[in-house]
Amino acid sequence: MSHEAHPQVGHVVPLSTLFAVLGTLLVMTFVTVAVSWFDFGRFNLWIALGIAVFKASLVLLFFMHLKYDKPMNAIVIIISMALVMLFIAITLTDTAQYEPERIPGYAPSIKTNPK
Amino acid sequence: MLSSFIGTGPGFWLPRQGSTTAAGVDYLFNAVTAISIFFFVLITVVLLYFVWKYRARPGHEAKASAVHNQKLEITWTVIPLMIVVWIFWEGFTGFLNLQMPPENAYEVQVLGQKWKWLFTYPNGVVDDNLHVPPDEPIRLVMTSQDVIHSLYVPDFRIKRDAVPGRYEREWFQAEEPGEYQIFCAEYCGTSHSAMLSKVIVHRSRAEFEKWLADAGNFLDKLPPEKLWEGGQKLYNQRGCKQCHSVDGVAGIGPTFKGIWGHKQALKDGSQATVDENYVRESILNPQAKIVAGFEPVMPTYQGRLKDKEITAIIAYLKTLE
Amino acid sequence: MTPKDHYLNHTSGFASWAFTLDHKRIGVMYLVATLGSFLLGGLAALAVRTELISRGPTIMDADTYNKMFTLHGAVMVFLFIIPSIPAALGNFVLPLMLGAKDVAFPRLNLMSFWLWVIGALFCIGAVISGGVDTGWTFYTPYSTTTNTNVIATTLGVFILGFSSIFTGLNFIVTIHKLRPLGMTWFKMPLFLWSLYGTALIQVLATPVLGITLLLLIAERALGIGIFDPALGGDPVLFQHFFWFYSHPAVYIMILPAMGIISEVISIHSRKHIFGYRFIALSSIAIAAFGFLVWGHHMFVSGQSGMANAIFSALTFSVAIPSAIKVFNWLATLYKGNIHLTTAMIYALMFIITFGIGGLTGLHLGALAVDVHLHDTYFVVAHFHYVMFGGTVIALLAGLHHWWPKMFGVMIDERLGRIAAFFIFVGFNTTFFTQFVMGSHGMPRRYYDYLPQFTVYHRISTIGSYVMAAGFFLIAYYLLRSLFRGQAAPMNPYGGNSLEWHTASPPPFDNFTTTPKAEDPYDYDRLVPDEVNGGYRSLTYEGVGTR
Amino acid sequence: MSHEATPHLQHHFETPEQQFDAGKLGIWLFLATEILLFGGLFCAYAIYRANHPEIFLYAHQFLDKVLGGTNTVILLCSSLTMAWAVRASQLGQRKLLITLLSLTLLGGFGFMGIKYVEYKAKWEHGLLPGTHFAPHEEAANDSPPGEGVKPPAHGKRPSNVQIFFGIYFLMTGLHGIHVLAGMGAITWILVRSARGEFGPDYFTPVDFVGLYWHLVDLIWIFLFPLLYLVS
Repeated sequence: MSHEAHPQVGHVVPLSTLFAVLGTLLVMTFVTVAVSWFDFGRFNLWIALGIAVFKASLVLLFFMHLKYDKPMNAIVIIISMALVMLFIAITLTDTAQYEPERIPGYAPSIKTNPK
Repeated sequence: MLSSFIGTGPGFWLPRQGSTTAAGVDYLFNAVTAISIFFFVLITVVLLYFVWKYRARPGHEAKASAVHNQKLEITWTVIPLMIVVWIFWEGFTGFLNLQMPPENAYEVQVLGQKWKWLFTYPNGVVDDNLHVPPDEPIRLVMTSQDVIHSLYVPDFRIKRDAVPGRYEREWFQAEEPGEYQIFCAEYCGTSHSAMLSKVIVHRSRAEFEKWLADAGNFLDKLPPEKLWEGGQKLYNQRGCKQCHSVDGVAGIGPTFKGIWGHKQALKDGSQATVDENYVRESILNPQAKIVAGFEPVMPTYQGRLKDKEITAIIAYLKTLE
Repeated sequence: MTPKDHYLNHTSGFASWAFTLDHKRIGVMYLVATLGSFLLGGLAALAVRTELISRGPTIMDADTYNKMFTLHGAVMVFLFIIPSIPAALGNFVLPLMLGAKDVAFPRLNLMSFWLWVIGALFCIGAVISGGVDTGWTFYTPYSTTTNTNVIATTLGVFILGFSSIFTGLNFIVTIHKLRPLGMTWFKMPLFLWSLYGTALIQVLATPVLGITLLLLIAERALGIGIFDPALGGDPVLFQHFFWFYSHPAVYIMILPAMGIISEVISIHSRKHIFGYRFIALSSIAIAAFGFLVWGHHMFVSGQSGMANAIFSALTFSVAIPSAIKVFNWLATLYKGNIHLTTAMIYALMFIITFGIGGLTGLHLGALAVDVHLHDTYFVVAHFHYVMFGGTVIALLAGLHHWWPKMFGVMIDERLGRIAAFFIFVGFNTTFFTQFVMGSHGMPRRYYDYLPQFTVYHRISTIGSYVMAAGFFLIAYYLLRSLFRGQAAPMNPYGGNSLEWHTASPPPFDNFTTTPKAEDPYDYDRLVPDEVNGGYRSLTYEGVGTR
Repeated sequence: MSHEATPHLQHHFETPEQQFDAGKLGIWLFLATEILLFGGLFCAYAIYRANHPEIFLYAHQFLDKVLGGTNTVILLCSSLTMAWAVRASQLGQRKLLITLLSLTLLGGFGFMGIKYVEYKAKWEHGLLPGTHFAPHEEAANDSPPGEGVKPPAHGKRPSNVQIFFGIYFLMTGLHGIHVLAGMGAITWILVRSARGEFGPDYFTPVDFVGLYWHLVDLIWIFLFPLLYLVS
């Protein structure tokens, strides 16, 4: 039967694409471990996060078919990630502001803290 | 009556104004109340008028009218927007006033605990009421020993949580000598509603200084046979009372009534006689001997009670036959 | 008139209900369950008010009182208000309004209901085995140190959260994928817009509550101290986590209520809704803004001054879409033909009571004023005007509005109006008093109070009894209508959204003829039905409706 | 299209496309809730990391980069086999589908096995969260490490190191639970594919379980550098 008879078949991702993605992911994993041996100061975290975001995007786009999917599904994921970032950004801004008011090392029930 | 209802005078809304910042807060409260009443009356009158005018009755039918009107929508978007921007700005600037104590403020340390406030003055005096001189900015540096409490003085329009593990600040400047109620405003358990103290605003700086000096050495002034009265005061002020009754009813801890010289059954099955050493150890190292039937929840008073003060408490215990 | 075969009698027996995939039956089960919870929470409220009728111990000790207000708050929030309108009325009405046979995932819908039951059992089990005394907010470190049943309760709430997530997920997909041909987004009834906004919050906010409660359970069970200062944690961080969900949750409660009001006001005044797009988009705006304002619960909690300022500014932004809705409802009444049915009375009552709730929100949003009013009875009164004066009143409006559709019977309008009067008077007596006493500094969650507050507490308690009388009257005539009620016509009030174009009660798969989506607020093609009562639609003239 | 021709079509959907799209949107919404669930933990991480970097700098040294990296590779490979499995089911390659699902499942077992080794090492050295934190001497000082535990390269132990282990166990623990759930789901579709239920006409469950499995991978992609590679 023709393609219309298989309404279920969405986009079939070519094997070459899948393997290319895996290859990139493995390389990036190696890179992220490798850069952790060097010190880039305050950029360490952002480099690590940048690589993680790049890897995550590859998984989302190709393994999870978002590239070929209805845009709504991508919007759902983008909104959820944006909300997480909003939550972290605001909470972090606030806690960083009031951190000086907290008593350093305060934890009376923790017996193992250095004196 | 009406004027007090819409908030132009004291009475219907809000308590008396006891601090320098109270009037500013009240001004905004009253302004927002007036705005609210205006819109509420507007909405209600229009609503009731429409309901009466267009009520279903024989011969009356709905008449077509526009189902949207851009200008109208924009009007009733923009006008409320301008009003709330104004309210925000007033609230924000007023809040900055409430937040920032003047440089020269007199500092009192505040400790919240279940279920009392302790105020520590620069000379080490601890009291469960907040004594302050008049017309002088007072800065409170607050923390808590157990759960979150919140120090609230309605007459001063101030409130701030006392959070364990951290120092919070609030300030005020009292205007009139007198007594002002302190509440705990953050729910903290069984006796939350009994966690009451007073702000006592003295008549002058000199009177306050005298009180402070007297409070610093009140035990020294007592003759030995009256030492138990000092112990009773410490019992009331330093947090013993919250858990240990003197009427024979067990609370969170055992009652003090009639225990002096008697044997207590301990949790580990042994016994202990209530004497000087036992009481001293129980105050300084409360977890050492736990009376059967009670939880090991008492905090240590090591460094918080002077030796003489413990002696006074022991003297008080002896009186509780 | 009443069809012989409808969803209520299509099949029978316990299993036919317990394992039903029919959204209407699930809606009815949710209705029974949430109203049962409302009864439980209401009795707890009466106990609290009775305790406060005089100073000192009245009918219970302080610990019991603390457990009682926790019970009231937790049951009302998690078991009643959050699921009440979306899961009960929404489940019943949403597919009907779409002209669909069911929600997108009927099995998930059933699972959502049973998760609710399991969550409720955990919570009620925790109450029976000694109760919990943290308040519904579970603030640390109180909740990590109290020796009451925190773990069982939070586990219950965690499960209830997933029930809520699945309802929301179902509704979003249903609205996206099951709209009939011709029903574009801007031709949907406004109730669906509000349910859509609600569902967005349910899906996007509730998981954060889930992780918050898991962390709290980890603190208690495993001693992991993220929030407990005694373990090095930060209790203010807990409040961020908690309110990131619980503030948007307020809009889970109020948005669907606003949707009901849009429906009821338009239909019962026989007038096209005014400013459709503004009302629809304001629902989405409220849902979106709702995520940005959680810190206004923390103005005196130790949140930084900068965060306070940001949250205060954002808080006021929510006032605008709410105001837009109120003005549009008023404009809808203009030149209408207003039928003061019980449903309509509640809708009008909503505008007044919700109006007070919204306006007093201005006091609380203003930073300097909130410092004084925070955690006083002013706040208690404010959120009761929103939650009760808003959500519960709207639920009553919706219940009376759709009752004929749900059960095929009319209610006793005369008793309905009497009960509405009791509720209006009782509610305002109870809670307006609390504004005044709060402004004088009466803190909330107090077992005892100073003498100057006695008169307010006494008036408030008396008001609560009047309100309770109103509810018992409602329960009486609603239950009676099920057995003796006059049979309802298909379209008793003349609505034009699709649920009114099927039988009352609807058949098992909702429609016998494929409904046509037209403007849901256009009443021109509806004429009184001389034969059957109610209204009939000229659109379906000659089409085989039953 | 009549329902007889499409046995998997439920009565309230008009067409299989509508049903498939609805399901797909549903599963993506579910994944969004999972992201937000983990989002809370990432938030807790971000706050303690930003305000107390010394805790993270010190404590991460007790995590084994080699084991963590191996687990990353395992999960990435299992993601590939899962994506390939979806392709196989779309193309009706039944035997290949069964093989690939089995490989994916094997990846899950490998991941959990290594996780077990890591947890066991933490347990043995008292590197536990909160009140259970009781580091053994070699972990507390600079003396030679036990197996799987690297010696701290620098620094005295700061206060509240137990918070790092709290966050570590919560994040990896919740992730581990998700791996287990994913393995359960894979087993379920493995059984169904062995029965020959999937083909070009109907592969929805394979697709959806695949999406879930990729999400589990996705979260690990962030967990690995954040917990193991602090510098």
